[in-house]
Amino acid sequence: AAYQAEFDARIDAGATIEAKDWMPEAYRKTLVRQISQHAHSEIVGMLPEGNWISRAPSLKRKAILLAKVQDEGGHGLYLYAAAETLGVSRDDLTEALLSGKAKYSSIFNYPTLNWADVGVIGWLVDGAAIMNQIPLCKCSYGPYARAMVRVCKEESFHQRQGYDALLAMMGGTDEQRELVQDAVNRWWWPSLMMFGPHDADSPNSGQSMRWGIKRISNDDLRQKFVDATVKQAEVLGVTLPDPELKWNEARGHYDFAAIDWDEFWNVVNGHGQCNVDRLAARVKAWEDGAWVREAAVAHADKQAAREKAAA
Amino acid sequence: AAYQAEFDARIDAGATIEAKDWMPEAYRKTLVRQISQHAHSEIVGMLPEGNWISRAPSLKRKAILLAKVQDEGGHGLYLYAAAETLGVSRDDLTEALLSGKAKYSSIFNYPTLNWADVGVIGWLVDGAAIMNQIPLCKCSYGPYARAMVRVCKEESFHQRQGYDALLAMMGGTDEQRELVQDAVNRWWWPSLMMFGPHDADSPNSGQSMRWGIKRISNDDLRQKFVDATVKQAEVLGVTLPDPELKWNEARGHYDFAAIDWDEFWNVVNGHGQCNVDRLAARVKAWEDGAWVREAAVAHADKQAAREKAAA
Amino acid sequence: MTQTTPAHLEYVLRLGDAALIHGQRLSEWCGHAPVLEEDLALANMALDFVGQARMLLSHAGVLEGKGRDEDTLAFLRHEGQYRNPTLCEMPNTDFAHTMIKGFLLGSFNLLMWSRLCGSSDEALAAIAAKSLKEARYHVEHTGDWVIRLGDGTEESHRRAQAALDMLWPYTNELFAANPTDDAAAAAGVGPAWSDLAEDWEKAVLAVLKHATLTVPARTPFQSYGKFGRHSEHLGHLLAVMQHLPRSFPGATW
Amino acid sequence: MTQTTPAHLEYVLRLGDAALIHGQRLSEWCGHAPVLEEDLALANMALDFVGQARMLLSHAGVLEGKGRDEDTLAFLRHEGQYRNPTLCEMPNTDFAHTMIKGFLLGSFNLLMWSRLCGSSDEALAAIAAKSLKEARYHVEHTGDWVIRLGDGTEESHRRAQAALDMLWPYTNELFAANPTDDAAAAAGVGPAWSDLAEDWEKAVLAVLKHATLTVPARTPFQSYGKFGRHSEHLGHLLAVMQHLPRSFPGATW
Repeated sequence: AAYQAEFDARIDAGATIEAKDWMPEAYRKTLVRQISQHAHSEIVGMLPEGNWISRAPSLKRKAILLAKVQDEGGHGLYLYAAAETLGVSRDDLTEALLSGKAKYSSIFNYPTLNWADVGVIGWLVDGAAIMNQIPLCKCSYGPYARAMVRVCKEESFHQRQGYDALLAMMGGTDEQRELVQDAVNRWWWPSLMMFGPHDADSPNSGQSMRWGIKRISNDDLRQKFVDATVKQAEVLGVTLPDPELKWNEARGHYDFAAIDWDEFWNVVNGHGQCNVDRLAARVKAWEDGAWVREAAVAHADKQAAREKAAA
Repeated sequence: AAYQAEFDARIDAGATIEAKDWMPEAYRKTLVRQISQHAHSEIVGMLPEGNWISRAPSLKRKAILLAKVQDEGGHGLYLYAAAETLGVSRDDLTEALLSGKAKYSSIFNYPTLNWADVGVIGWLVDGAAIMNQIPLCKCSYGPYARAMVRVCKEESFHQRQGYDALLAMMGGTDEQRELVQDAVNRWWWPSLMMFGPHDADSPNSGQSMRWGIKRISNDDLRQKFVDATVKQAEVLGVTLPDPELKWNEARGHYDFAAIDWDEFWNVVNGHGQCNVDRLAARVKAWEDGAWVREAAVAHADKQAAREKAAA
Repeated sequence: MTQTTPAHLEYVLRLGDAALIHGQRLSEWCGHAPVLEEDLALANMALDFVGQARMLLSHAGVLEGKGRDEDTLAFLRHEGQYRNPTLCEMPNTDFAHTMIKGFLLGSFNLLMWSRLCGSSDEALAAIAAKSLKEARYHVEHTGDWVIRLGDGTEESHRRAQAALDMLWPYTNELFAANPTDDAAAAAGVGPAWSDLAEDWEKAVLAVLKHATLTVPARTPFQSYGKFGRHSEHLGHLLAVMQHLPRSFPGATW
Repeated sequence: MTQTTPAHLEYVLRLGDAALIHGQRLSEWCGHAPVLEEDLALANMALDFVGQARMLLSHAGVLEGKGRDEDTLAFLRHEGQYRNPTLCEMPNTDFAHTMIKGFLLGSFNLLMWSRLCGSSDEALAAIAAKSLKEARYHVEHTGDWVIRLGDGTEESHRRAQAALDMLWPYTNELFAANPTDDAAAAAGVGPAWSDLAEDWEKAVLAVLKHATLTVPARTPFQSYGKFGRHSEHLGHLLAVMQHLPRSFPGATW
């Protein structure tokens, strides 16, 4: 109880909690769930864009895409490390992902169907992710907050690169512009869904706010994203697929149409277009790689035994 | 000995030997080796052309190629059946192929590198095969002779189709003509090697001639092939890659350069460009399909048991 | 012949693309099948579908009236312009996937062609009459294998069930209603695909039961290939299939 | 800079295509590696090779003087115009194949770049200086894995040996002499590749021995990729790699 009081005081004072500090079990569990979900999202998130590496249309774009997907893997790596500070192992987290127990961001259950998808993922999906993640840089748990500082920095870089790829395409041929518009049509609504359910339907948000893990509400972040994106779409010259989208002088924000929450929950519950494929790809990589991981362990053991014998 | 005398008399009289007839063990063995090699060649021969089915440049050509590769499988099927009349099982023959014990035609150890290869295989490789095979239609062993009648009929059809595909390409763009010339350059010499070593270096030919299995010598067939092909090449407008190729008035035949027998024996001995790949592809198909074959047997057994129980 | 409406063209294109893409997938087996007899059977079915695609895409080109022939339509469209149901483009994965898919699609085709024999589009009716016979063989051959695999060994049952679980959700799409179907049905071009759902399910469930396979529950999963929004698999298939025509623009073969 | 001869151009193109095709193969792993750290390492190596390909092909375009840039050369040539050694295009098959191949090629590259630092072609010498550092890491990383796999479990040893048996014959080609090499060596552009054989073999055999792998006997097998005659694998790789540039002629990205 004394611990609890001290913890609450530190949270209220805006201080960070570190791995060695005492923390309530529910706080720890919430963080493990959130950080590992985030890490899984980075790993699964390598797949939709990775789908285009071998078909990138120029060497420059291929290099940029490779570097980006590599960064995502890197984010996964240090997010797993942040989760490990809370006393879980990466193997356990991986096992939870592969068995379908752990979730990852639903956005990655949509397919990448043309090259512009890569740019649009950078612009909209990474853009939405940054909106969600910037507040996490000040999250109450130190290792997570520090990981997020690095993640956010790289994500903004990715977002600019994605937008730049789209600018190049919009300045190209009619067919290229069609690709961009097609991709925007498909990714716009799923991007808005990335901010999660309406505040009223988001049961865990209150406690996370209280703990300083979450700092801004879903709907506020979503509105902020829409407001920022409309102008970028205009510069780009694409139409966002929402006839109800318009500036509301009174609110000082853009109004937008109602989100199809049935679709959102369908995808969350495993019935999106790529849920099965994404998990299958991860499982296959893991199973196909089992003998490699075993070999590494076996060799390290042999080496250790040899060194011991020599000593 | 009486059997042997009767057998010799029938061979000398040009009569056919049937499965139920007595035959010398060496004759049977020679036939099994030759027919099964021929069957294996049809099966392995599906691979080089099959490599282009998914990339055929028009639907018509895709259909023609599919039908052709299917015919090759069909040839394999009835050649295995002809071999089975000699008391061997298809499983044993397959096992001999997959273990590398049995040979197949070396020509299929060359890669198909552009679409024109498909046409050139039809024209030159099937052309050479027909030269080799027409005499076999009158071979002394009945089941083999009858199988070859059907094979030869279909092969001539394939040869015409291959030549027709090349004519279409030669009537097209410069780039298409380059593809044809490139393919001819690569397939010409291997096609000549299909007739086997010079008569002087062909140890088994004599006995096979005596038995009425072989009817024309390697060098005679090769010369016949060259004489026929030179004119076809002229019509097509391609250059055969042999500067020494020219009409010899005195011989009444075309002279041609010396064959690179080192290359021939390298490929025969397993060091051709595709020996490893071809066998690996067959082994993979066989191993990947094991569970399917087992399922078919298991289901048939269950059905039989059910019918017996119901009876 | 009926007058060409956009819906009519779209309807024929959908049939043509279904045959094209399914034929392409089947042809990938050639030379790699579990037994020689199946090499022949798979090539035979692939040939049927390539043949159907040729007739249907030629006909679509005529209906469109813009001078596109079967090859222009088959090889020179972008991914989003193909109208095949997503199920057709699913990868072969293993022999069970191919047979289950072939059976699910074949059963649909059988009903489809049988109805299309009476199409107000006479050219389409003629194609249907020819394709109907082929579809009978496809259903018989793949259906036999579905039963053999389902009611075979433990492994074959497991694989067949996995294939069914994977592919079944994509059959939702076959029967999804849309204006193209309504217009085609109203004009007598062909049935709204949704009309075939009941007969299809009856026919398919009987065989799956015989095969001792468990029919997956229907889920909200929805794919959109026949509306031009495909899975990630189609792009890879097209990269291979289109490579030569794309690399030699203007060439004829 | 030295004067451009056909041999000089061919020599640079060979280096550029080797980096391009090897980089393409490595990039196929992205998202599918055995452990996350290897996803990063493989992407990292792929990036190095794509970067080298960009510099080398740009340079080749300048040497050629016909206005072809890195992308025109990378994406718009036909198969027979690529000059990479066949080894680069061999499929990934499994992790052992990728590591053995990466090690065999990497060891070659290390010697190559170290010699090319003194090239009479200054641009090439500058590329070599940068690439040399990358090659050191590639050899170290793949060499470590060759040892781990060879001297790991029974299965990993078997797979590593199978990969070595499969790939070793393709190393003959690396050292096959031809006039391009002689001319490049005479002009001081770079070493005749055959000159590197001895050092390469010494370096490679040491690691293979440490990995407890059996070095296959040399056979008369000969491949010809660097002369423009490839294996059947390259065409499939190009179908994928070229699809977009071929499908949107004239577009820039």
